Amino acid sequence: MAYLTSEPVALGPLLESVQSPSRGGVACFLGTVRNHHGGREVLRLDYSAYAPMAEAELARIVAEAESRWDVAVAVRHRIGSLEIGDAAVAVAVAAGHRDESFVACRFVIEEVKRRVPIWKKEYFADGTVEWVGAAGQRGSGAVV
Amino acid sequence: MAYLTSEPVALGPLLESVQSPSRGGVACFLGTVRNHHGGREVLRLDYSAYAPMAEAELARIVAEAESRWDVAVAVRHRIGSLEIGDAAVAVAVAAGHRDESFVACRFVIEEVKRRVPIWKKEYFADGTVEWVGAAGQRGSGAVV
Amino acid sequence: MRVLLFASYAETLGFDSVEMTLDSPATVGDALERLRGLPGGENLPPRPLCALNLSQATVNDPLSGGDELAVLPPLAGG
Amino acid sequence: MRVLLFASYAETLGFDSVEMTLDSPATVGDALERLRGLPGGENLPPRPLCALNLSQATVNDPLSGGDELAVLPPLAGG
Repeated sequence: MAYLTSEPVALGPLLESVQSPSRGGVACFLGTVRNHHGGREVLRLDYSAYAPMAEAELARIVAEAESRWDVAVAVRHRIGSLEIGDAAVAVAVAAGHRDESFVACRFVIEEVKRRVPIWKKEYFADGTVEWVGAAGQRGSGAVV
Repeated sequence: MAYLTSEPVALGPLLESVQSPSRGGVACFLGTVRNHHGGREVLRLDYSAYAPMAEAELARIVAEAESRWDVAVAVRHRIGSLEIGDAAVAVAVAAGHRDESFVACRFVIEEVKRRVPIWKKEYFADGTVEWVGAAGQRGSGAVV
Repeated sequence: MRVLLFASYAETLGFDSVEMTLDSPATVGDALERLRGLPGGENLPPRPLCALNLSQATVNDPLSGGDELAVLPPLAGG
Repeated sequence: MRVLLFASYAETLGFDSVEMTLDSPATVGDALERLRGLPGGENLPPRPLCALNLSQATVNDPLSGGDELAVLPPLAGG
């Protein structure tokens, strides 16, 4: 149960956890906080989660990916206050065949965005603060 | 001219070279040496290259990806003697939108395999030594 | 049963957790109707995303005493 | 002009670089024919991948004095 973390997220530990001598390809994705959204300058983001459900959904996504493809999956999502450039989410998928690693990595990040109860509050340079998606915006921010 | 290297290859330096505050998604691929090929146990691989052409092709692939999509691309390919688990090739692609980062990352690794003059010699546990692809084998090994 | 609110919904209603007692049999929809009667509750969308005991739920799902119902604003992870 | 061989082709012919003089006008195909006449050259495939001055070439491409022609076994990078 360490899919959510308030510590910085990096690919290194995820790579180490999925690599093995029989798996020759690792596809990864790192989503970081961008300095703009909808044409406005963003200063920082606060991520919050319904933590027990987020952990459960992330575990289900990993299990689904590992049952659909012959892959090993690692994923982490950071919560708390993030600065521009900070990594919010990291995914690493190791496979014997690179096609599977790419397909499964894409699946994981899409499902994370679609299913995991995480929200982000954007702090704009103009002083406004908005929950992403709350006012009919398209969900955006770090992973885009 | 640092696409080929005889030093260990890792994603970290590539990530740093492509990330920027305006690019929120980075897709990566790491191809490592597997311990098997065609049902036989592999002990290690020797990679060699037609270095000036390999550098030129890698530069062309990067330029093509960066002109087709709004992305920043980094790629490294190791040559020399590699052990099981060593990374042979690493690709990192940063983009404003994750779809572009995945598509461009996949493009780069496919073109690397298709166009870059690099060869590998496999040393099998049974004592045999073979050039991959030379005897009508499918090219395989690290990236699969 | 306990009802949890998150992010913009918690701000709109001014709380993030409330103990709620509904006449049985009750559904997720009944709990949402009760929330809509509270100050700020009129801002909830017609069909908000809900989770019952950590799994996604629909308005017709039945509720019982020990349940945890979460009302979830549009997800924005990643 | 210089002809370079790599990997399995260099092993098959026993050298990785040779200076070659061909009657002009000459093509990539002429250089390949000359290679095929050398010991081990009969093992070259009918249409090996070739590069002329670092770009992929075809058998009909013309050659001139300062050219670098490389004969490339099936690529196996990655």
